[in-house]
Amino acid sequence: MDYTITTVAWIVLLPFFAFVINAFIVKKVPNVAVGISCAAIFGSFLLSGRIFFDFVFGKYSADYHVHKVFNWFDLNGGGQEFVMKMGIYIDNMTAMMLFMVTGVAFLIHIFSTYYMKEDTRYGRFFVYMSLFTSAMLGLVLSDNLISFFIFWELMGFCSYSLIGFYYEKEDAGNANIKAFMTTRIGDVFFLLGILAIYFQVGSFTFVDIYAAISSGMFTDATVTIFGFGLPLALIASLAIFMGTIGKSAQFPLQVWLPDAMMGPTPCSALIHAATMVAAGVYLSLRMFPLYEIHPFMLPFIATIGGITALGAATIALVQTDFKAVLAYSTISQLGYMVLGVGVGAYNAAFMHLITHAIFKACLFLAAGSVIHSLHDHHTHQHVQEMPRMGGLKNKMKFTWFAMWCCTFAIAGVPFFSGFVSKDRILGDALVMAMHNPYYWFPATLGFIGALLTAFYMCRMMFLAFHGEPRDKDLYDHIHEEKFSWNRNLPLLILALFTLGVWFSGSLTGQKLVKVASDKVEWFDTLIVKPKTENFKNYQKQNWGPVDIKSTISFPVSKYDSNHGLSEEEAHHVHSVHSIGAIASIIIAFSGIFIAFMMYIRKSWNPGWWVNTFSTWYRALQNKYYFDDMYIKGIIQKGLIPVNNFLAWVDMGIYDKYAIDGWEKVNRCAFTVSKWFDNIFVDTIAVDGTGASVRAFNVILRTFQSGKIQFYIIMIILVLSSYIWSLA
Amino acid sequence: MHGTSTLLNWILWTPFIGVVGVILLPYLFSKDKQDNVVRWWSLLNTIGSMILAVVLYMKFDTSVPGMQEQFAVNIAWIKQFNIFYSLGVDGISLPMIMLAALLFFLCILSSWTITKSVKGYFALFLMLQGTVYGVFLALDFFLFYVYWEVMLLPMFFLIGIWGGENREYAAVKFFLYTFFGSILMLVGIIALYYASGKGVDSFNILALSGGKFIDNQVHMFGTVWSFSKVFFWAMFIGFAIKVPVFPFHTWLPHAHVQAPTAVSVILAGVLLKMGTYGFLRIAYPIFPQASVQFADWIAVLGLINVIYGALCAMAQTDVKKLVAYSSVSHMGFVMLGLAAMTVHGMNGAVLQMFNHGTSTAMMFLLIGILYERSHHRWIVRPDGTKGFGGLYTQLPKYSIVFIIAMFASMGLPGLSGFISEALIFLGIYQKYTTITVLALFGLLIGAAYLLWMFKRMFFGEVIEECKSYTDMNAREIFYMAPLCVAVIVFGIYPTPVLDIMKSSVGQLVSLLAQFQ
Amino acid sequence: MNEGLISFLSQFDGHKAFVKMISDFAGTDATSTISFFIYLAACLAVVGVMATIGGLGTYAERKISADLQARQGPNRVGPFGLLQMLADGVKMILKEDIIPSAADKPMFIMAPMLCIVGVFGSLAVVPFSSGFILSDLNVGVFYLLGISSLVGVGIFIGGYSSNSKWSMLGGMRGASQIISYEIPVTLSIIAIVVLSGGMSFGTLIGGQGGFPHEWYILHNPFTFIAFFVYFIGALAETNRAPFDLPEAESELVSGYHTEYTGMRFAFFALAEYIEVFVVCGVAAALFFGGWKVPFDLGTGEAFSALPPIIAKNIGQILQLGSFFTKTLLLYYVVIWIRWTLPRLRVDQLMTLCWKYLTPIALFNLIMIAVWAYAFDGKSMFELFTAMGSGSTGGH
Amino acid sequence: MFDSVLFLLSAILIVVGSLGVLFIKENIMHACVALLTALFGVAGAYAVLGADFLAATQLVVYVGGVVILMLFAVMLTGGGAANENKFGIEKIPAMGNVKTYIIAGVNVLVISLVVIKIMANVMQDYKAVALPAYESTVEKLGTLLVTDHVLAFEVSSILLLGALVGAAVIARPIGSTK
Amino acid sequence: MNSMYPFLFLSFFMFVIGLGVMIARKNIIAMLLGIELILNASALNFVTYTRFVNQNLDGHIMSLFIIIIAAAEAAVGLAIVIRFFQVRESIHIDDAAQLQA
Repeated sequence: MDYTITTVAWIVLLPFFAFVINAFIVKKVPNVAVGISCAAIFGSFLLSGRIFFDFVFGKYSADYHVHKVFNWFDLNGGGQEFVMKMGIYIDNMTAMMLFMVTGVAFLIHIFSTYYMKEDTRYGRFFVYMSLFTSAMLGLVLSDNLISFFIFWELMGFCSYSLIGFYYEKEDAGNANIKAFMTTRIGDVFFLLGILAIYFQVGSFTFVDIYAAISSGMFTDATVTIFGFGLPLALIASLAIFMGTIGKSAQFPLQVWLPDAMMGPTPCSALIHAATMVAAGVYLSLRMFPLYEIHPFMLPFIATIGGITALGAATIALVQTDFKAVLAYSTISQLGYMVLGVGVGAYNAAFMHLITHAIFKACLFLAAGSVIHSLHDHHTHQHVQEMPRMGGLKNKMKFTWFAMWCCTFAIAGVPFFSGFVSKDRILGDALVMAMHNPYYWFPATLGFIGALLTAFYMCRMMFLAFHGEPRDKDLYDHIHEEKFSWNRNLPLLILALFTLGVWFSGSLTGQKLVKVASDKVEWFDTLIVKPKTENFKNYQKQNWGPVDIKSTISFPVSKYDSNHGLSEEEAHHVHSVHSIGAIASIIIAFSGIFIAFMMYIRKSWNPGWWVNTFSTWYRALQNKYYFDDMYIKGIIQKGLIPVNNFLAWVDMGIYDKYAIDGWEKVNRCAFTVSKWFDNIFVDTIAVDGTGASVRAFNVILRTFQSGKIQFYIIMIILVLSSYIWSLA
Repeated sequence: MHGTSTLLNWILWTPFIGVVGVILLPYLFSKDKQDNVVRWWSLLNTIGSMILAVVLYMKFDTSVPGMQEQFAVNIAWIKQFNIFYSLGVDGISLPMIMLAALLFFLCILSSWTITKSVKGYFALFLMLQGTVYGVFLALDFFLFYVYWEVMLLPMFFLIGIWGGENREYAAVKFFLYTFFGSILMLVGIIALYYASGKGVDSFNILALSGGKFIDNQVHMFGTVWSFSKVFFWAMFIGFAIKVPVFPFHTWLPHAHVQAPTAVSVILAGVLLKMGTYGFLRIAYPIFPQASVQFADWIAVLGLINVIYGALCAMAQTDVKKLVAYSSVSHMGFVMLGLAAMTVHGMNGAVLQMFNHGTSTAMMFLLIGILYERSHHRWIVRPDGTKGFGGLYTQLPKYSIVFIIAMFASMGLPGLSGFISEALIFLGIYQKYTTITVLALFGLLIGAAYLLWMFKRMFFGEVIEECKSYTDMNAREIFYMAPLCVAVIVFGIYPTPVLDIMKSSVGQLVSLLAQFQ
Repeated sequence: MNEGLISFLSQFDGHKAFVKMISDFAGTDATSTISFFIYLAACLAVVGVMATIGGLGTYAERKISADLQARQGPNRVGPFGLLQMLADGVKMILKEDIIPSAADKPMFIMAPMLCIVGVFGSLAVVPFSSGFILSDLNVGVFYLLGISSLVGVGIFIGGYSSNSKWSMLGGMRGASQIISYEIPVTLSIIAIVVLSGGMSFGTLIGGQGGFPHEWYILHNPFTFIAFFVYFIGALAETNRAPFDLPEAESELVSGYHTEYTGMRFAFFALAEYIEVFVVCGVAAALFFGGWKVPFDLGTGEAFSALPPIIAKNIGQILQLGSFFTKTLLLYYVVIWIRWTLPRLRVDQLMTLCWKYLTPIALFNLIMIAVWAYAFDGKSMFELFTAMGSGSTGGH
Repeated sequence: MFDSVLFLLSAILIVVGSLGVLFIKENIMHACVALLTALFGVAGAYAVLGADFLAATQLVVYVGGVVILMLFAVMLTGGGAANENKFGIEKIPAMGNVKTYIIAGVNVLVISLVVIKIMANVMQDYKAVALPAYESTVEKLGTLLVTDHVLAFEVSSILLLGALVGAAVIARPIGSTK
Repeated sequence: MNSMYPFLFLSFFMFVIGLGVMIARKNIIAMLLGIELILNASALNFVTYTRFVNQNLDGHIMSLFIIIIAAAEAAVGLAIVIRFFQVRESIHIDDAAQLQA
């Protein structure tokens, strides 16, 4: 397949056109709109599938990529030049992301036709979903930071709209403004980072940035802010990482994601679990060569990731809301991905992104399936509280099955995808810790978090699906789950892909991927850190809107299974990885075991823990007081009083006295001049003229007889005599 | 330049023909029809204006950097003082003319519900349009000044007669404020007239520009001052009041709040741009060296505008006042772009002028639509109760348009505001990194106050008072639609606008670069 | 100044030889004298033919109306009743010429003459073919408008001078109607004049071509509208149904010619029918390419194998055929409309003119001017083809 | 030869028509027709002078417009059975009497004297020149109207608009101004 | 026609006749007829001078404007006459001596 912009762009444009068309027809024919949305996503899915199979099972090596550009607009003229280029950049990572996003999005669309069916704004939901999918795919395909930022923000808008989907609720308004503003804090820094990079590199394109990095442009560059000369590499990477912090809900901007669960559950599945929040990690992976430059950066990222992973997991321990548990687990898992970036586990982080997207989407859909069934007949609302559930296993078999698959995956049970990816992150963290003792801190946080993850996920499953039903009335009203294609099929398909074999390669990998050696996993083969030295040749090229793939030929790389380490070091790494794997397995099973003991056997009383650590319990319930700090502290006590004070100064002081004060000055001058006017000008000069005119008009009045012919005769006679005298 | 092209004359005088028509035509009809005759006539007139603007756009040669020769008009007006009636159009003024043509057309539509002294309103409104065109087309400094001043007259009456309850105060304030600036500008004009030797070109903006007055000096208050510095500041204050730049901004909230909807739209959409247009057309080309020297000041003032406007906007409880302060904030971005004096920054500034014209016009039109239903504009009333609530449920179409306007205003990518703001940031980052960092927070606060307003007005249960409101009718949708389309299309594909301006702006940037 | 019959004839050798012969015979330059006689002959021919056409118009009217109403119509006198008009003519001539005693006698006599003068005067510029046009004045259309307004005066005076209520009302109606509808008609014509850049029929037709897509009616959307405005206005100007208020038999007996009889009445009738022919001819010339024949057959160059005099005249005959076909088709439409539409009320008539046709025509005029300015006078079709060939035809 | 014949015809029309306007006393309708005759003659004179466009304009404006307007005005003001109006003044016809004709004659004589005195000088100086051939004036007139005389052209369009509006407003029947 | 005097004479004739009509007649409409004659006379004069003196068509332009003004004058004048007739039921010129109805 010859990739040109016009062929690839259809992946983005199909959902976008679906959005445009649906925006106009959704009111009249919502069902048609839904059909169009699903069909568009499916079309994108097929196209992405083509790319995926080309790249992953095909002919290309690990560092093969396609890069096409076109001019968006230019400012050439009057002796000045500036061209804004847009383009697509497809490498293996892009191809996998495309396939994952379109696949998950398609399944979620299918599920939504079940979940949103009875909603009054059934069609409109799909309008937003189409726009979101389009934006996400655009982001994945972006070849430069500006278009990345554009789609990034567009996703933010969709997220805003979908969180506020139930706009009758006041809380929805609070939640979506919180989500949008919190992510926007990150975005603003992201933009700053883009600017900083642009003025060093002279381009927004990833390949140019890589080329600039390889030529050492960032090593000694500084930037002056507030008079401090700071290293550019640090500022730029910090600023761009702030974008990740905002979008991927990392500490300290994690507060928005739990509130974002106000939106419909499928939207939580797609946006706030599978794709959009993962885009932050995707950005980090894209900018990874930049992060590597300054030695401060990667430990910082690892620390943030570790803190997030553990902190969110602890909060998830005490949540009673079904979706809130999942929300915190999302934050926690995103923390793992960031931790993976921070410890340099490039492909592990990406693999966790993919696996997490699949099992978390499945978990959310399953949660949706549960919540949709639990209809309270007294309040006419869906029930999300776990204390009112219990024993649902008997009523909904398929959901129960799919959800357990995902729980095993997230908990890190062997042979499930989560084990494969999370284990690799933790293993790499251990490896790093061996070299740099600082990394023990994030690595430890990660391991503790893994334990807690296994525990709280199983706690959720036990509370909801096992044991006795705690709300009998509610339980009795649940209909028995029957297999339906749009409710259960997406769940089961996603559950199928929570199996580890798809990713570990132990079963299928070697046979599918031709370039892979027979020793390693296919994922490892295809996803490697961008080697910046490959991009040196790009620096001076003048790109037109043509295929630039042909200018450079990539040799089919022989995969280096040892990550460029010597044989001895590689052996060491492998042994550390084995330790990590064993530790993970132990941790996962102990978490499951604790949960089993507490909630099935009821041998250990959770109440004891609550009573013993009541301060901590309250802190966890209040989410470590972050919301209070931000909203009550910074905004209500800081920002709003400042605003009110400034507005008061502006209108009440500055405008009232400094500007309007001139009126008083003028008034004094006016009094004097008025007196002068009255006496001299008015009485003598003006009135006198009038009186003299009145005297004259008595004479002239007699000539006006009113007879027109008299006038004519007069005119003729006067004119005649005048002309006579002239001639 | 010797030209007798008729197109610019037509553009300039069509609104005045409209004024004559508004005054005379109603006499042909019976009393009950007169109002509608006036409305339709004004509408036709503005449509004609728009057609002419489109013709101008079609005939416009985007590759030429300076004034377009094929449209030149240059006729002696007052020969004794070498004052010419000379018009011209280049890439900076054409977007403004097209914006004005569009906005006046839409505003006529939105003024359909005016019932108080219809004839006077529309006559003044068309007159305002003519003067706005005059300012954007004039190439003679004196002519420019004449239109600049005459523009105050219709504005004064439009605010003072058709405004809100405190209208006289606002009108007088607007008038005196702007007049103060104009007087300083007049002093500058006269000084330039003498400094350039009272010759044929002494009022010709094009001939004056290019940095001719570096060595001139002026004696004032017993000291010798640099001519270009002194009169750069004179011009600066004249234009800054119009923009409005802090600390000359306090007329804006009053004028906006008191003015009728359409006038607010024109005020925010077109008149504010006249200030920045003045910088681009007059202050920068005539005093390039002073401009470069004082660029830091402009940047700082722009930053203050951005942050201060945004913070003040956040405290407002009157939605129109909020949007008025947001205008202050957004015009600060334009000032930042101007201060950058790079190709990105200047292009971004001109584009922001255009985009702010469309997005703020949308906001004001929307507020006007709401005001027609509610007759108040409180987000939160002084007694603490909600002024609006649950409008999203009550007015779905309105809300969608409002969302588009709001996000365009806060610079969401894909809508028009983003490109201009991004270009402005690209422009200023290198020269004023710290200011960029701070101005980025303006972007943040900008999102905050708009979203907060939206949340308070649109989310939640419908409050009792709002239950009687009806959604947008066909006329309102009709006049919002072009702006929605413009906002979206220029957000995705800004080339049509950028193509017009980039040569002219690039030329100006090159001129300034000689003095850096 | 006058491109027309003489200039066409003078390109043939025979004409030159004839002039030379007469000049030699008379001893002076006889060119102008011969031109005078040629004009005289041509005028007589045109008047004769047109009178016949007017007569045939009555016949056609009756035949077509009969056809539309599913009956036979005149069929006794001559084959298909073709000689009916002769019989009518003889009847008219032989009738007693009555002048009412209370009538204003001189004006009563003058009125039909004014009508007939106005109509026949306008025939001077009607372009039957590129050669056969009595005088291709460079103010052709304008002259036509001016001279044909004599008809309005004639109708008015006829109505006034009869000293009868019905006549008076008919005359006033007729005059006001003609004056009013002259405005949209003139504006529509001026629109075409703007497009072609001249007022002589030679220029107007020269700007068009033989094929429909080269006609002015399909030049752009506004000329399309302009044609309908012109045609409606022309119907009203010629007092044809549905605008035949001046002679509305149900209200006004017979309108302005109630008191007329015999040949004076025949003059009015003749004037009306010939005027219909003239306005249809003008419509054909302005909007439908006039005498233009497809493939430029009308120039005679396609027949260059033949001697030039024969070739040219074959071309002229083709052009005459083209012109008459278009004109008579429009004539048919006029009669068709008469038997299809009901008559308007006076206020409806005026409303139609002043509130609809005039603004539309004005708008058209402006838009055509804008079009001509913006697209350099290119037609839609040319623009499309230009677009197709890659170079945009816009600005 | 054609010119002379046409001039002669025009002159006869003008003279007869003008005298008719002056001396037809009984019926103003006839006076109007006489005016029509005179105006037609003027159109002929224009044609002789080579002013083709003006001749056509003369026909369009006067024959098609002004004269019919006059006739209308006569009809609209000539009705009514009573011969005296409510002020007791003779209503129709009010065409003048011997006294007025005498005054008019005196005035005409005065004017004639003045004109003759002026023209005497001019006639002495005037020498006949070779006249150019007839050529179309339409294009030149059009060009002149939108270049040199564009202001007058625009002003006259405003004048016509004003006349249109004014005539419509003034002639509106009493009581319909609501 | 090689001489301008016949035209000038015609024009002068029309002018004085028009003047006579203006003075002699008491009917307002008849006076308007006189005005038309005067205007036509002057227009004819202009055209004559253009033909015989300088051939630059300015006279034609002038005549054109005279025709325009005559049309406007006729419209407004007759409208005034009709209005006057509505008010005073008379078109006698001496009835129009007051500035009020």
